Amino acid sequence: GTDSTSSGPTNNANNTETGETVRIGWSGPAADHGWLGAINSAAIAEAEKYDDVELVVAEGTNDANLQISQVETFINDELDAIVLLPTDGAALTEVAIKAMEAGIPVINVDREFSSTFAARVTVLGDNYGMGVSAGTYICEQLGDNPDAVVAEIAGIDSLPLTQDRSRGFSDALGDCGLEVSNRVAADFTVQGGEAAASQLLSAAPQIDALWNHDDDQGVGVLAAIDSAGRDEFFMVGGAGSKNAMDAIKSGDSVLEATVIYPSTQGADGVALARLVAQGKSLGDLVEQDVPTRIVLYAPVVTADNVDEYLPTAFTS
Amino acid sequence: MSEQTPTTVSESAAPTQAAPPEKKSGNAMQRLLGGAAGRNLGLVIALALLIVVGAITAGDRFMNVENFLNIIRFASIIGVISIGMTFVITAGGIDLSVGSVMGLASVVASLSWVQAAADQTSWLLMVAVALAVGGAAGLVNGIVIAYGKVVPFMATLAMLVGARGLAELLSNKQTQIVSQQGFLEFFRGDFLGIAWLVWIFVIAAVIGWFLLGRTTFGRRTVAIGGNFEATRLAGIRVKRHLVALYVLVGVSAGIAAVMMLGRTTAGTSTHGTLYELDAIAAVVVGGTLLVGGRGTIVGTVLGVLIFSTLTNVFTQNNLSNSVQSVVKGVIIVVAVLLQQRFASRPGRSS
Amino acid sequence: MSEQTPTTVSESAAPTQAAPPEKKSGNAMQRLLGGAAGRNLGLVIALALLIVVGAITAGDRFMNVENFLNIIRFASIIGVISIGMTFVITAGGIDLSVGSVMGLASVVASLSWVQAAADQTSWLLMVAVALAVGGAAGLVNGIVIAYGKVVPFMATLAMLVGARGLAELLSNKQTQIVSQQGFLEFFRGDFLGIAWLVWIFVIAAVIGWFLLGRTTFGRRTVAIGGNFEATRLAGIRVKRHLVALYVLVGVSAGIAAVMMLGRTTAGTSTHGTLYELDAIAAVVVGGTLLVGGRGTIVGTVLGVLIFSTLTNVFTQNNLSNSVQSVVKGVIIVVAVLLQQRFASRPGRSS
Amino acid sequence: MLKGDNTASLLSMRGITKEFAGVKALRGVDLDVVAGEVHCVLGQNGAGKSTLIKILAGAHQPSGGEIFWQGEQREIPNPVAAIDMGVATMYQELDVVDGLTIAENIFLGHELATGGVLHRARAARTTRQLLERLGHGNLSPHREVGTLSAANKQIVSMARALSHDAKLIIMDEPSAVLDAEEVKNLFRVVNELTSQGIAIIYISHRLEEIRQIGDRITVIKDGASMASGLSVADTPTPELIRLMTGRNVEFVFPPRRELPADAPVVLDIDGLSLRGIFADVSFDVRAGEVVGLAGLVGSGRSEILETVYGARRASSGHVSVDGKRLRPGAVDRAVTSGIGLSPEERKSQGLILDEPIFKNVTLSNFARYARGPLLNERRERAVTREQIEALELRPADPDRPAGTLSGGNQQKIMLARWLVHGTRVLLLDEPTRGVDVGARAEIYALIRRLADAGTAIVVVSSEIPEVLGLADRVLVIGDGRVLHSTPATEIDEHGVLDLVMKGTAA
Ligand SMILES: Nc1ncnc2c1ncn2[C@@H]1O[C@H](COP(=O)(O)OP(=O)(O)OP(=O)(O)O)[C@@H](O)[C@H]1O
Ligand SMILES: Nc1ncnc2c1ncn2[C@@H]1O[C@H](COP(=O)(O)OP(=O)(O)OP(=O)(O)O)[C@@H](O)[C@H]1O
Ligand SMILES: [Mg+2]
Ligand SMILES: [Mg+2]
Repeated sequence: GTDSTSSGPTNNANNTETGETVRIGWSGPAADHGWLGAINSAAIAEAEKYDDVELVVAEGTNDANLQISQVETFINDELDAIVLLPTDGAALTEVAIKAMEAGIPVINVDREFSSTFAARVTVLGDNYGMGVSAGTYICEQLGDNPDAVVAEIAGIDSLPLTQDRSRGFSDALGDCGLEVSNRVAADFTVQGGEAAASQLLSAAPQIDALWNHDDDQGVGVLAAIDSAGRDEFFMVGGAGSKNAMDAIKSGDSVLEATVIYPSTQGADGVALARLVAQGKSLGDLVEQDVPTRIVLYAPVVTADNVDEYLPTAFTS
Repeated sequence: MSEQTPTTVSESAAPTQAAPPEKKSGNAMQRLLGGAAGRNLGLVIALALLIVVGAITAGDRFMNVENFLNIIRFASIIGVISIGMTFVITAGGIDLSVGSVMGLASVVASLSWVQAAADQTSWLLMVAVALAVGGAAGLVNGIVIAYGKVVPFMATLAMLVGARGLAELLSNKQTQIVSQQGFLEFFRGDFLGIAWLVWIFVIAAVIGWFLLGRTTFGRRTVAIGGNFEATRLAGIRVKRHLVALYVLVGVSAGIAAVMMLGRTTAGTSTHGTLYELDAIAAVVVGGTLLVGGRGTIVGTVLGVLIFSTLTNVFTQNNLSNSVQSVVKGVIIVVAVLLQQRFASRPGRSS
Repeated sequence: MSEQTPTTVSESAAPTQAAPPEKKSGNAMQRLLGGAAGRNLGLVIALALLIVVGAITAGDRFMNVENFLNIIRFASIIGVISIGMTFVITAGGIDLSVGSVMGLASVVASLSWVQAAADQTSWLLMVAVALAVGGAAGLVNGIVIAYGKVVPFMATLAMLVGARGLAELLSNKQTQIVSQQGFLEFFRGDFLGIAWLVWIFVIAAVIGWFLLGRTTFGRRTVAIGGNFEATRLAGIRVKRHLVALYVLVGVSAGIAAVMMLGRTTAGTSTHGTLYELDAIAAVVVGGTLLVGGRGTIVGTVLGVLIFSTLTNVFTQNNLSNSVQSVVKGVIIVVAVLLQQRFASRPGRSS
Repeated sequence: MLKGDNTASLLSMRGITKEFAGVKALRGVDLDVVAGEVHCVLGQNGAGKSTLIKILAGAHQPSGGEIFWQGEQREIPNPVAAIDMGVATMYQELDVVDGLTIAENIFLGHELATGGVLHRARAARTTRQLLERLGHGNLSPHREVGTLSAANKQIVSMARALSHDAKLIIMDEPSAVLDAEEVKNLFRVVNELTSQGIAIIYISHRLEEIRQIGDRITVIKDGASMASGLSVADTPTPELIRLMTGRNVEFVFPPRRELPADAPVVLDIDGLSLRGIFADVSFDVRAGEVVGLAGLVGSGRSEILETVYGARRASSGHVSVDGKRLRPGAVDRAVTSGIGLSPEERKSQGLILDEPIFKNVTLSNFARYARGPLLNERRERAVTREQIEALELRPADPDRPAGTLSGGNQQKIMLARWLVHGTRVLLLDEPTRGVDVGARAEIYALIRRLADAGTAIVVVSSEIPEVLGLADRVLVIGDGRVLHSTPATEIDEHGVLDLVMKGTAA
C-alpha cells in the first residue's frame, strides 16, 4: 500500500486528490506463480483506488518478443505512463527506451533494465538484500557451529534476481564462516519445489539450516520435508506468502522465518506512474520530483513479528 | 489368349517342397535377445550402469534403501502418466495434453468447494473429481481424434493449451492448498512401510502390463497401432476403442493429479508442465514404437526409472540442471538408437 | 449349369448417377475451392473475421497502420521459424528443437568474445555465428534422423533438451547484452519506413514459397513426405535431402535468433521457449499436412498472422492470457477440422 | 567369369546371392539379357524375383555375385547409379507419390529444371506426349496421382520408366493391376520399345502373357536359378510350371456342383448406390453359390464389395443377410451377421504385417476365445494350427510374423480369418492378385470347397477367365452399373468385353 504517501506535509498534500485522468499501461511476466499473481492483482487494486487512473493491462507473458509487442501497443495508444515488470530486464530495455523517447515515462519494476535511459523510475525489491537477510538470520541461529550444514533451494537459476539472492546469501554466510553445502534450483512452482527438495533431502542426510528462495515453491518444499519426516533443521523462506506466515505463526513446521520480498512493487509502480504522469512529487520527501530509484526493504519475519506483517502477505 | 492359367495341383505334389525355407527359427537365445526380453535387457543394463555411477560418485548417500525409495517416489507420478501414454502410443497416437490435464485436474479437485464437499462426505470425492476431470478431457481428445479425424498431435496440442488456460481461470492463478485431512492422511501415509504413492505406481504398472499384454483390450490397441485400416476392416470398432484409449490416458493424468496433490499438498495450474515430454521420452526410450504397433509396459517403467535415477545421481553430485539437460538429450538419442539396433528384426528393409 | 437365381439389374439407372471414371474434374470454381486457393481462402476469411472483431472491439487503436506493423513485427520471428518448419513437416518430419536452438544461437552470437570479434570486423560476424550455430544443430538433427534412423520426434526432443542445457552452460544462465553498435544500428533501422525485422520475414516467406513450389528442392521435399521409399527408388538421395532440410530449419532458427537479438538487444537461453509449439500450430493450421506430402508457405504465413492478430486483439481488449489459451485451443481444433473438410476429396472412405 | 564372354550381352548377373538378416533370399542366380529382347523371370511367390531386380535397380545391395553391364563389371550402390547406367524400373509395389501430380511423379528425380528452378510447362507438355504414347492422352498431367485408380497409377509408373533414356526397363508384375484391355496396350508399348533395341525384364504370374510377349525365360526357385535363357517358343507351359514348382499342375478349374433348387438366399443387395462411384446395384447370392463380378479396372467393383461390407456408407439402398437388414456403414455389424471381406490390398487393408500369423487369423474373433477380457492365446494358436493344416499354409508356424510370408500364403491367412470366424458370406476382392500358379490352384480349390459347404461367395477379379472359371453366375459391371447378369457357362471372355465396351461407350 502507498497510504503513507498520502499525508505529506509539504507541497505534495494534493497527491490523493483527483487530478487529470491518466492512462497507465501495465505489463508483466506470465502470472504462473503466486507472487507474480499477487503483483498483478495488487497493481490492479491500486489503480482502482484512484478515480483518475485508467489501467490498461496487457496480460503476462514469458516471451520477450510478445512483451515488446505489448509495449509497442501502449506506445501506439499514446498512454501517459507505462509500468513494466519485464520478463527479462535486458530484453525489454530497447523498447522501454523507445517509449521514453516517445515521451511516455516508464516505471521499471523488480527486474532492472540494462540502461538508465530506459526508465524514469526504477522500483526494485532488494534481491541481494534478501539473501543477506536470510544468511544473517541463519548465522545468528548457527553462529557457534562452524561445521553446520546449510542448504539452499533457489528459484529459476537463469534469472538475475536468483543469482543476486544466492550471492547475498553466500556473502552473509561467509561473514560467519559458513558456506552453502548443498544447492538445488527449482522453478518457482510447487511441483518444482517438491521435486528439488526431495532430491536435496536425500542428497543431504543431515542439515542444520535451509533457505528456500520462494514461499510459493515452499509449499512443495514443506510437503517434501514432511514426507521425508525430517525435522532436524530449520528453514527460512522468501517472498512472504500468507501460507508461510501462517506456518511461522503456528510454529508446527520447520519453517521458522521468511524474508519479505514485497508483492506490492507493481502497485508502487502504478502509484508512482500516476504521480509522474500528473507531474506530482512523492509525499514526505522534499524533492520536487519523484526519485529515479526506489529499493524496497527486505525484512525477516519470525514468530515474534509475524502479526505485524500478516496483513501485507500475499495469497499464493 | 488361348492359354488358360486355371490350374489344379496334381496329387503327386511333394507338400514340403512348396514351403519357403524356414527362415527365422534361429536358436532360442537369439530369439530371446531379439524379442522383448532382449530389448528390456538393454534398459536394465543402462539402469545398472547408472546405479554403478551413482554408487561410485555418491557412495552411501546414493546406495541406501531410503534413497532408492526416494527415486521411486519421485518416479511414481510421471510413471503413472507414462503407463497411460504407453497405450496411446502403442495405438499409433500421442497425447501432448497429459501434463496440462493433470494440472487442470489438480486445480479442480482442490477447489475450496470441492474440499468442503469432501469434508462433508469423504476424501474419495476429491479423487473422484480428479479422475472425472482427467477422463472428461480424454473423452474430448478421443472424440475429436476418432470422430473429428484431427491428427492426435494437433488435437492434444489444442487440449494442452486449452486445459492450461482453463486451470488458470478456475484457480485464479493461485496455488490452492489442500487442507482436507482425510486426503492428506491417506496420501502422505504408507502401507507396509512404503508410501502409497509408490503402491499406486506399482499397481498401475501391474494393471497396465496385464491390460496391454493379456486382454482383448490390449490386443485391439496393438492391432490398431499396427494397421488401423486392417483392424477396422476386421470388424473391430476402432473409433470407440480410440476414444477409450484417450479416456484411459486422461484418467491416468487424473490419478497423477491426485498423487501430485498428495505429494505437494497443493493444486495449481503449473502442475505437470512439460510432463508430456518426459512421459513420451520414457515411453519411447522404453521401447514402445512411436509409430504404433508395439508397446511394452515393462520398458516404460524402466525408462521412467532411468530418467529419475539420472536426476537423483545428478543432484547427489551437486551437478547443475544444465549439464543434466545436455546429458539427458544425449541419453534419449543413444537409447533410441540402441533400441533400434536391438529391435531390428530380420525382414525389415534397410 | 442352369442359372436361376433372381438377379435384378436395373437397366434404368440414370446415367448421371453413375460417375464417369474421371471423378475429380468438376468445374473450375470447384477445383479452385478444393485446391490450395480454397484452403487459403478459409484462412483469409478467418483472418478477416479476426480483424473485424478487433476493429469493433478496439476501434482506432486496432485499426491503424502502426498497430498492423506491430502485429507483423511480432509475427516475424515466429514466422521465420514457421517457414523453416513448413519444409520439415512437408517432408513428413518435425523439429521440436527450433525454440531451444534459437535460444542457443542467440547466446552464442552474443557471447562477449563474439561481440568483441565483431567489433574488430563487422556485425555480420554475429549473424554468421548465429546461422552457423542453427545450421550445426540442424546438421546434428539431420544426421541422427537420416543416418541414425531415429524418429524425428525423439531426435529433436533430445536436441530441445540438450540445446537448452548447452545455452545455459555457455551463458552461465545470464542474460547477455548486445552492445555491438553495427548490429544494433542495423536492426534498429528500417528500410522504406518498414522495420528490417519485417523485411526479413517477407524475404524468408518469398524465398520459402519459391523454394517449396518452384524448385527441384521443394518438389523432392514434398515427394519425400508423400512416399519416402518411392522417392528413394526414384533415384533421389533422400538421406542427404533430409539432412539438408534439418539444416534449413536450423538456419531459420538461427535467423530468428538474430532477429530476436536485434529486437531485444539481449541473448539468453530462455529465448524461444515453446516457440516449437507455436510454429507447429501455425504450420498445421495453415494447411500443411502433419504426416507430410503437402505443404504451403502462404498458408503458414496466414497461420502465423492469425495467431499474432489474435494475441493483439486480446491485448487491445484487456483480456487475460488464460481465456486466450482456451480460445487458442479451440481455434487449433476448429481450424484443423475445417482444413480437413476443405481438403477432403470426394470418394474418401469414411 | 571372363569378361570376354559377355560382350554380346547387355546385362549379365552372375551368382547373385542376397541375405536379409539371416534369411537367404537369393542363393546364386544367373541372368543374361540381350538388347531388344523381352526376358521373362518366373518363379513362385517368394522365389526371389523382386529381390533380384531390386539388386539390379540399386535398391538392395547383393551379398555376393557380380553384375556386368555391356561387358563391364559394375557396382550399383544406389538407385541413382542404376538410372544413370540406363536401367529404369517399375516396382511391384506401386512406387508413385500420391500427393504429387502425374507430371511431377514422372519427372521425380530427373526434374526438367535449370539451376534447380523447375520448367513446369515443359514437363506438362512432355508428360502429355508420354501419356499419349501409352494410349492415355485423356489423363491430365496436372491430376494428383492419389486420385487415380491402381491401374492408372501403373500407367504413370510406366510413363516414368519411358521418360528415362533407358536401355533396359524392368517391369515387376505390371499386369497384376491391369485388365485385359490395359494389358493389350502395355504389350503394344513393349513391342514398340523392343523394336528400338530396348530390353525388357518382365515378371508375371500369368503364364499366357509370357507366351504372348516373351522371348526368353529365366526360372527361379527358392532363390536359385532353375533354368536360364530358355526360349519361350521351345518350352511348353507344363514344363515351366514344373520348373517353378517342382510338381505337375493341371489346367482345370475345380468342377462346379449343381446348386440345389431350394438353396436359400443368404445375401440380398437391393438398389445399393454410392454417390459418384456406383448406382443402383441389386443382386443376391444363395448358399453355396459363387457370384463373380467382371469388369474393367476402375468400374467400381471394389467399392461395391466395400459398401456391402459396410466399410463405406451407401448413399442409398440396403444389404440384408438371411433376410435381416444391415445398418449401413457398420463393419462390425456386417461381421457379426456373418460377412467377411478379403480386401484388394492385402498388405495395407488386410494384415498386420508385424504381428504373428495366429493374431492375424483370429483378428476378427479373438474375443470368442477369451474368457471375459482375458485372452486365451493357447486356443488361438490351436485354432490357427488347424487352419494351417487345412489350407497348407507355409511356414506352418503360428508365431511367424505375417509380413514374412509369400503373397499366396498371406492370402490364405485372410481366408483362414473368415473360416475360423465362421462366415456365411465371403467377399473376395482379387483373391489371386500376385499369387503364383501353384498357390492359385490351391485357392481356387479352397473357394469351391467353401461354396460346396454352403458359403455364399462373391469374387471380384480383373482376370476375366478367372471369374468365368470360378463363378456360377457372372455380373458384368461397367461404369458403376450392373450391365448384365448371366450364368457363367453362358458367356465367354469376348462376351464380357463386348458388354463392357458398349457400356462404357454409352
Ligand atoms: N527386406 C526383406 N527383409 C527380409 N526378407 C526379405 C526382404 N525382402 C524379401 N525378403 C524375403 O526374400 C524372399 C524373396 O522375396 P521376393 O519379394 O524377392 O519374392 P518374389 O519372387 O518377388 O515373390 P512374389 O512373386 O510374391 O512377388 C522372400 O522369402 C521374402 O520373404
Ligand atoms: N479415394 C478416391 N478418391 C477419388 N476417386 C476414387 C477413390 N477411390 C476410388 N476412386 C475411383 O473409383 C473408381 C473405382 O475404383 P476401383 O479402381 O477400386 O474400381 P475396381 O473396379 O475395383 O477396379 P480394380 O480392379 O482396380 O480394383 C475409380 O474410378 C477410382 O478412380
Ligand atoms: Mg515380387
Ligand atoms: Mg478393385
